[in-house]
Amino acid sequence: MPSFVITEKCDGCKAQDKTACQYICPHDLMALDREKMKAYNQEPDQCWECYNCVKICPVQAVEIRGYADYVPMGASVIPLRGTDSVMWTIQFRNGTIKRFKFPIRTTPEGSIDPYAGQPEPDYSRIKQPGYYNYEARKE
Amino acid sequence: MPSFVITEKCDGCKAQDKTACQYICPHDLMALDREKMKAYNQEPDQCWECYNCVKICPVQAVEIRGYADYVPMGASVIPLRGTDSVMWTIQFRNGTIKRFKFPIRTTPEGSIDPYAGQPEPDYSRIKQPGYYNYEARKE
Amino acid sequence: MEKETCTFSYCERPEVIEHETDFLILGGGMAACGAVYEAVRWATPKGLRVTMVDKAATDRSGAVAQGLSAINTYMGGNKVEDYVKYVRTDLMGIIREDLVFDLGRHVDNSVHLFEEWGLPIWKKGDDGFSLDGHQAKDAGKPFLKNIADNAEREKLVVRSGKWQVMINGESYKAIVAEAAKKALEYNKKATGVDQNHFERVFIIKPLMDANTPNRIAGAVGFSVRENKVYVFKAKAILDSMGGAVNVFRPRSSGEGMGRAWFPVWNSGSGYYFGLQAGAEMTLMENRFVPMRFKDGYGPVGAWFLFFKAKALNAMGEDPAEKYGDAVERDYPGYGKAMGTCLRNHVSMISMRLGEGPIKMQTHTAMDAMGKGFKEKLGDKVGAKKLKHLEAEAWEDFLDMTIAQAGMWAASDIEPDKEPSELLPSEPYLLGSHAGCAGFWVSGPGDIQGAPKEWSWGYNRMSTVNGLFMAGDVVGASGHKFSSGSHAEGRIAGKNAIAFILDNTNYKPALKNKVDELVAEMYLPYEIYEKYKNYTTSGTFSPNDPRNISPHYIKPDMYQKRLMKIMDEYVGGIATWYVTSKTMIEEGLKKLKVLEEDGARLAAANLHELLRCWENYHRVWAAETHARHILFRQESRYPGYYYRADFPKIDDKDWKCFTNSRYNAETGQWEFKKVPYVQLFS
Amino acid sequence: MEKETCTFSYCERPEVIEHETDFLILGGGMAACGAVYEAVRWATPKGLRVTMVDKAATDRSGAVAQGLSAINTYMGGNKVEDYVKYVRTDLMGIIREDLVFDLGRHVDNSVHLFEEWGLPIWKKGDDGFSLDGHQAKDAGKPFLKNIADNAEREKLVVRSGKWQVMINGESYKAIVAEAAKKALEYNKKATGVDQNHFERVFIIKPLMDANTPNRIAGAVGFSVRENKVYVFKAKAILDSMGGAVNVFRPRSSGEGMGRAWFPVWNSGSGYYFGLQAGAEMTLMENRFVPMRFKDGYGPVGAWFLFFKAKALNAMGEDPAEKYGDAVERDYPGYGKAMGTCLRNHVSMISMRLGEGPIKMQTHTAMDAMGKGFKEKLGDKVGAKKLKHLEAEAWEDFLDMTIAQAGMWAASDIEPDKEPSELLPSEPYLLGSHAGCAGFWVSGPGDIQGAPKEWSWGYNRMSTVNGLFMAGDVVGASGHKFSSGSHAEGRIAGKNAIAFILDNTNYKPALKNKVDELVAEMYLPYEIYEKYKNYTTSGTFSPNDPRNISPHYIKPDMYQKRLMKIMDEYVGGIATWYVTSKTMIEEGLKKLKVLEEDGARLAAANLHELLRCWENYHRVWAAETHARHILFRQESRYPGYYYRADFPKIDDKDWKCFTNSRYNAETGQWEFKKVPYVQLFS
Ligand SMILES: Cc1cc2c(cc1C)N(S(=O)(=O)O)[C@@H]1C(=O)NC(=O)N=C1N2C[C@H](O)[C@H](O)[C@H](O)COP(=O)(O)OP(=O)(O)OC[C@H]1O[C@@H](n2cnc3c(N)ncnc32)[C@H](O)[C@@H]1O
Ligand SMILES: Cc1cc2c(cc1C)N(S(=O)(=O)O)[C@@H]1C(=O)NC(=O)N=C1N2C[C@H](O)[C@H](O)[C@H](O)COP(=O)(O)OP(=O)(O)OC[C@H]1O[C@@H](n2cnc3c(N)ncnc32)[C@H](O)[C@@H]1O
Ligand SMILES: Nc1ncnc2c1ncn2[C@@H]1O[C@H](COP(=O)(O)O)[C@@H](O)[C@H]1O
Ligand SMILES: Nc1ncnc2c1ncn2[C@@H]1O[C@H](COP(=O)(O)O)[C@@H](O)[C@H]1O
Ligand SMILES: Nc1ncnc2c1ncn2[C@@H]1O[C@H](COP(=O)(O)O)[C@@H](O)[C@H]1O
Ligand code: SF4
Ligand code: SF4
Ligand code: SF4
Ligand code: SF4
Ligand code: NA
Repeated sequence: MPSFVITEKCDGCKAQDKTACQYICPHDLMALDREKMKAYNQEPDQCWECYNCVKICPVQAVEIRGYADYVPMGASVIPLRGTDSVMWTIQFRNGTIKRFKFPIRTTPEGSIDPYAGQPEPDYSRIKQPGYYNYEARKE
Repeated sequence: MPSFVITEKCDGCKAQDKTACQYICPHDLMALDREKMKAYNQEPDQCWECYNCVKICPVQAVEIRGYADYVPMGASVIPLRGTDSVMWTIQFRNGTIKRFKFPIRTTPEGSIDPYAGQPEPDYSRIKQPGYYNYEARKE
Repeated sequence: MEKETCTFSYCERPEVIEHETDFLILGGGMAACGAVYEAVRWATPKGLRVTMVDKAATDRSGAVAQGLSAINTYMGGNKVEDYVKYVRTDLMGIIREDLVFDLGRHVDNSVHLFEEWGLPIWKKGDDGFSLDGHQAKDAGKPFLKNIADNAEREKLVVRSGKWQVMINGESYKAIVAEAAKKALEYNKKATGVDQNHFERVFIIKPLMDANTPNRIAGAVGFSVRENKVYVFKAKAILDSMGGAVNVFRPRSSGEGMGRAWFPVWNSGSGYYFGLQAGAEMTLMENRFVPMRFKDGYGPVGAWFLFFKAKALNAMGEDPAEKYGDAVERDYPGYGKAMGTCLRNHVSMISMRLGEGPIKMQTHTAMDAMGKGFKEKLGDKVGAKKLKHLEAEAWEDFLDMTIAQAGMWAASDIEPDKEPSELLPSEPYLLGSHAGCAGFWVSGPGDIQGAPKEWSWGYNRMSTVNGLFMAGDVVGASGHKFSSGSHAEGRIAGKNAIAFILDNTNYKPALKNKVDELVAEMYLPYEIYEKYKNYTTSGTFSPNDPRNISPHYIKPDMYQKRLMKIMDEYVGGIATWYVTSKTMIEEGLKKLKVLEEDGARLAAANLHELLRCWENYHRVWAAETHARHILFRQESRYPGYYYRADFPKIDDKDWKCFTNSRYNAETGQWEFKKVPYVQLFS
Repeated sequence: MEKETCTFSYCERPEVIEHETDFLILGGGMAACGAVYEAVRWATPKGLRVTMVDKAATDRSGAVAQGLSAINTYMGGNKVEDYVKYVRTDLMGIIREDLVFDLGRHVDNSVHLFEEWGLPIWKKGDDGFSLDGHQAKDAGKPFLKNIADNAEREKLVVRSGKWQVMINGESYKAIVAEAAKKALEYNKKATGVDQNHFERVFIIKPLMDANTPNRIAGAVGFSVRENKVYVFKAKAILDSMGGAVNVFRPRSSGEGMGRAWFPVWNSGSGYYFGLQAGAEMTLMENRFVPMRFKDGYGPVGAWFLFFKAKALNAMGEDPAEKYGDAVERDYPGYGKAMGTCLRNHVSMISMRLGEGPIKMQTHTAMDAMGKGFKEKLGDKVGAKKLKHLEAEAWEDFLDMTIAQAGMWAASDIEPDKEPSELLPSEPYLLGSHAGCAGFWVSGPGDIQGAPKEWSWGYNRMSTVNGLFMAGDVVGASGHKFSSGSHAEGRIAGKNAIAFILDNTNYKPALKNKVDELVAEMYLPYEIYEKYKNYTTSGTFSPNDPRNISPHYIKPDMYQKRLMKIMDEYVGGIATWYVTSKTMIEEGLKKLKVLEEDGARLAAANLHELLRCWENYHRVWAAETHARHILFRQESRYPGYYYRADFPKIDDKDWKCFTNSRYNAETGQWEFKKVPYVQLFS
């Protein structure tokens, strides 16, 4: 289901240097129409429906519509991604609604200190198995 | 190979009521951009490459480019349709050129007089085999 | 999803034009032009009005729009009875022999008319070599109609196979259309109507009579050029709106989806129309899967028959020879004279075993012919004839499948130097070529041995009163081709006039409310206008396929969805034409949902409105096809499709017609077996 | 066609930025992030600069962009040796056991780091039921790294299969990227460079050293955001640019072409890069054809392993049971423990026999689990656990293949109530999942029994000096998955630093002229600007696919042309994965012409320039794959592909590695067999 942008909601990320959706799309699909200051998916048939543009949009302007060439119409899957969990609202074609909430991370965003509490590298072992902080398993 | 229109050549059929290419396309693909007064193929992936728009264009503005998703590039097949014959110029990808001329009709265009010299219908035979001018073969 | 209705709150309301006529001819193809030609001659002296409605420009509409290289049905010196047997063999034993015989005894007259009108037909020169239409004229060769004797005609024409004659057919359709248009003009003048030829009007559905059950009374459509809706009323109607293409996924998935062997604009309107009127159908499980030059879809007939080329696998073997015995073993009684579907079958056996690609040996065939020429005529004249032969090879495609010539040029293939790959195409639904899916129609009634139930008064009338059929939409009577479709149109046209003359007091009264029809027709326009600004469109034009909305579906995607379902579940190329009960049932579920989503089709302009309705027609043709395959519990047409759960041909239980009817009132399908009767043995 | 060159007469000349570094990491996926993490720690104290270049935003780039539901490679309480045997069986007996063992003994540490960084890993609760990452934290379950013993860890994790652990992986990539970015930041500060993380720079090709043969010296790429070209120079380079998707035609031909199981943006750059550098490849005939939930491409692992669901045909039979004996008969020795390809194989046998569709019995599996819960815990608690189970079922897709959840919702399928259709997908080229196509790399050198020639000094270095490999591009070592790719990136990163430290005097000097590279890169842009007004574009935007010119080809059509060739000639879904010598040879001819036409690719903007180069990379990955299948004269991977002309597995002649090398100087391919050696028995 390619992403689409709801005209009323999108504010073009308030004319900032780069828009959030454009920044995140792994396939470089989201573009900004600078005249209207509205985003759009410039190549929907290359959209993987990874939902990254959907999750990142600060105003929930991006949604996904099932690939028209095989997905029946009328359903929607909408995430709301918070700092530690994501909430999903799933609407079926027949109207049934399901909601789920799942953890996404157990530490605050930006808090990783990658080498904290880890050992120094031992250069004498640089050509041996193992990492700077780990001895390879032996069995 | 969908049709395309050469910008410089197309004169929009001189702003006549309907353009020739639009008139003839069996799939209603040729459209006119009224601002620029230039024709274009509005749905190339539904083009059958029947060449009717190519043959009819009074200024040879329409050509065909092989379907990009399987035809190698660089060749062309260009007709020039006269009143009684058509002349084809075929250029291969490798540059080879072939020309052929074939009859298209043995009577002048518009000259058909459909019932001339044919008999009157015999209504007593309207439910019998045969046409108004022809008895069905018997063997 | 919520049901949308068209209240013209967003889109413009079209002008509604009511047009009353006596005989309404739907379509402008070979059959329609034949019908016009014949009907007008019977109608005009009686003051009856004849009207033709074509979705395109009749000069270049339908399957012959691009021209043709051969007339595939011409009796000439052959016996009509042999034609019946040939058609029967090719269509695996089940045809309506009354219809086929009737066709055969009429068809030559249409061919003679074509020639008279200006169609160049090849003739045999005094040296036995072929002359094209101009050369033949210059050489003083007579018109076929001016020769009294069939045997003499046979000597004059250039045959490729037994039934085909070679032509210079670039303008075939333009010529046939000119005659029809002149005829319409004659009828118009005589009856004093304003207009009796409507081009660019797309017929969407039948209108039934308000008072008489099972009686057709009209048709409704819209203009593709202006905001106008047309409501036609008539005493008799001919449905000759052709077969169905792009119902199954083609092999290309890009620009080239427009290329198919049969024309992509034949969208199953003919089937949809009769079906919605409640007409009985027959053998809708049948389909045509032609072996074609790969990608360009160039026909193979001239190469097999005229150039006597062979199609060999990568090992240099002829699959027909190598696997012919396998056919007789697997399908006892059907392996001796293999029909078109079985020729596909053997090729596919070979391909599956990794012996592909299969290539048409154009080069060796031409080489052999060239050698023959030189032996017979000496080097110099022989070389000249060979040059002519090369031109003929190119003409075969330039006259009807130019894309294939383009494919050769782009691939640097000169057919006299290199072979070309073949592949069976995606399936098409049609009843005039080597296929026979269509309506169950009344036969002529005078053919000995034909069951009484096969004829109910008016030749080529369907089971709906007043509704006639001709060409691709007639079932159980294939191998008519262009000439036969024209000839059949004439038979139907004549009988429609007979029907009208028998029912002079009838005055069509419509069951449907015009307002509702108009709203239904324009719904995709309303939906588009309502929702077009809901989502962004960037720098795209409004009819750009990249304009995505959760509220609607554009016709191109709708078509692709249909083609994918059919391809995967109903035996398209995805499965090498294999399907089964369980697969079809799964497919039918998806078709139902697709049909529901049809109510959300959106059109940004009249072209898209056309494409919406075309696809809605396709869906119904597709469903009929699927239901028929489900009903017939055998594999009657190996090479066209396989019921993997019933892989055999089962003559005991299934050598019969399979007839169906859709009851629009109840939404139910009715199926039955109808006995096959052999009339010629 | 005339050769076009880019002289910047029509398009703007980009700014050229030269960037020198010590260790250049190409890609920003799992392997690249692993490499950064490990290499930076070794490099920084030595003042070495580490640079990462990613075509996308590293937070969400590569195959894990959408998240994942499981970590598929975690040893825990299992033996590494058993892991080797498992991988060997799954990949039909031929793997580099030194590489696989090496991977296994390292991988757990990456998983432990992920958890520490914030990835929620499911744990077993005290009642034996699973806790999600938050619940586990709340319940005070310890981090895996804080448990000393593998056996104890094994008790704590929630296994689906023997090797997989369940996670809440929506932010998996964002977490791993954050650690890598922080590491880069640390290196940047320490070395004082301006920038060492380049996002939205697409690497197009390797740059070789001017003085030392077979020595990598740099890489070149362009910005997808600004008119800038980047020339990178480095002492060692890691190629970790992932696998190749959209090389074969997917099952959709409309909007849905963007959906594939593996991400469509992984375009074979990793293969192209090493190939053009002259690195030796191995087992490039291998591919991955995953069985997936139809159309949505949802993975099956959790359903088979965690939910213990069965995939049954329309008759309710398990193809693996029904046709297991057939496998042993046709492929003696391989039928007992069927690998992934053979599980496809049995399903396809069933489908071909008309027993489709095959459906994952999600409903019965969940029903059975629910019953178990209630029996064990009573009705009330059992029902609560069942609710949790339903959420887990949805999460499996919402964490990694949201489109599949959408497919369920749109089809009104609740997995606890209805089964869902499965289908094998189009082929992908990759070396980290159940596939092993990639480069021939140096092993660790310390694994007993490994031939000397398998190790040339630096672990994971390719046969090109200074060029390292990790993740999907490493051959003969599948089943690494996300964790293993990260772990392998770390091994490669560490060894690359060792290589640099051993060659401190080396100063990269480029063989190529920068001006020529820039012109080559921007050619599609120049071509578009030169010809864009030659044909009309109506109301379309410049990058509308409907803008047709005889002078150029747009990248989307170029991609479709590639996918069609591969599909039809090299055993894609069109032929049910069947190919043969003659078909491949035909396909190779077409690939050559396609490659020539690459010189006519046109880009209307930087996005299209990206797409042009992506596709050019795909073509080369495709050609390598085709040539390898041609070389290996047997059907080693039934269910992945079949050589119809060599339908058997031939252990006598072909239980070996097939290695190739493309010689960019001569344009020649060199192929050889390399003996397989079993290290663990
Ligand atoms: C496409 C094609 C066709 C053939 C061939 C090659 C190729 C490339 N070959 S070879 O392969 O063997 O080479 C043949 C050949 O050489 N010789 C031959 O005699 N016949 C061949 N055919 C077959 C004949 O063409 C075919 O049998 C007849 O044309 C069938 O006649 P008919 O049944 O009338 O169908 P049509 O397609 O001509 O006309 C349909 C008309 O309906 C119109 N229409 C459709 N829907 C409508 C709607 N909703 N509203 C209004 N109008 C609406 C169309 O515009 C058209 O006018
Ligand atoms: C897509 C996908 C993948 C998986 C799964 C489901 C789905 C839906 N499953 S399940 O099916 O089993 O469910 C797995 C699972 O649950 N658990 C697991 O551990 N692994 C699974 N994978 C597999 C792993 O993801 C995979 O093994 C690793 O990601 C491979 O790592 P690596 O080899 O690093 O590749 P990458 O795709 O992550 O990164 C590639 C990077 O290269 C960049 N890039 C590419 N070309 C470039 C160029 N020219 N210039 C610059 N940069 C350029 C990319 O941007 C990216 O950063
Ligand atoms: N191999 C063949 N043997 C006999 N008739 C054929 C063969 N191929 C095509 N034809 C006939 O030639 C005509 C044109 O066929 P085609 O070009 O395949 O549409 C039709 O009448 C076909 O039935
Ligand atoms: N989507 C549509 N459906 C029906 N009619 C339309 C549509 N779009 C435009 N029209 C009408 O068709 C005529 C030609 O419009 P256009 O095709 O836009 O030039 C005008 O009368 C329009 O009002
Ligand atoms: N039927 C199965 N039997 C054993 N392992 C499987 C099966 N299906 C998937 N897996 C494994 O589960 C993990 C995820 O698989 P998948 O979801 O198919 O990508 C991989 O390690 C697969 O090898
Ligand atoms: S992220 Fe949202 S608001 Fe920002 S440009 Fe994209 S759609 Fe518009
Ligand atoms: S869903 Fe993913 S691939 Fe599609 S536009 Fe959004 S970020 Fe890009
Ligand atoms: S027929 Fe020719 S000149 Fe007329 S509008 Fe079409 S392309 Fe232009
Ligand atoms: S080639 Fe034929 S189908 Fe294509 S645009 Fe021209 S007339 Fe229409
Ligand atoms: Na999960």
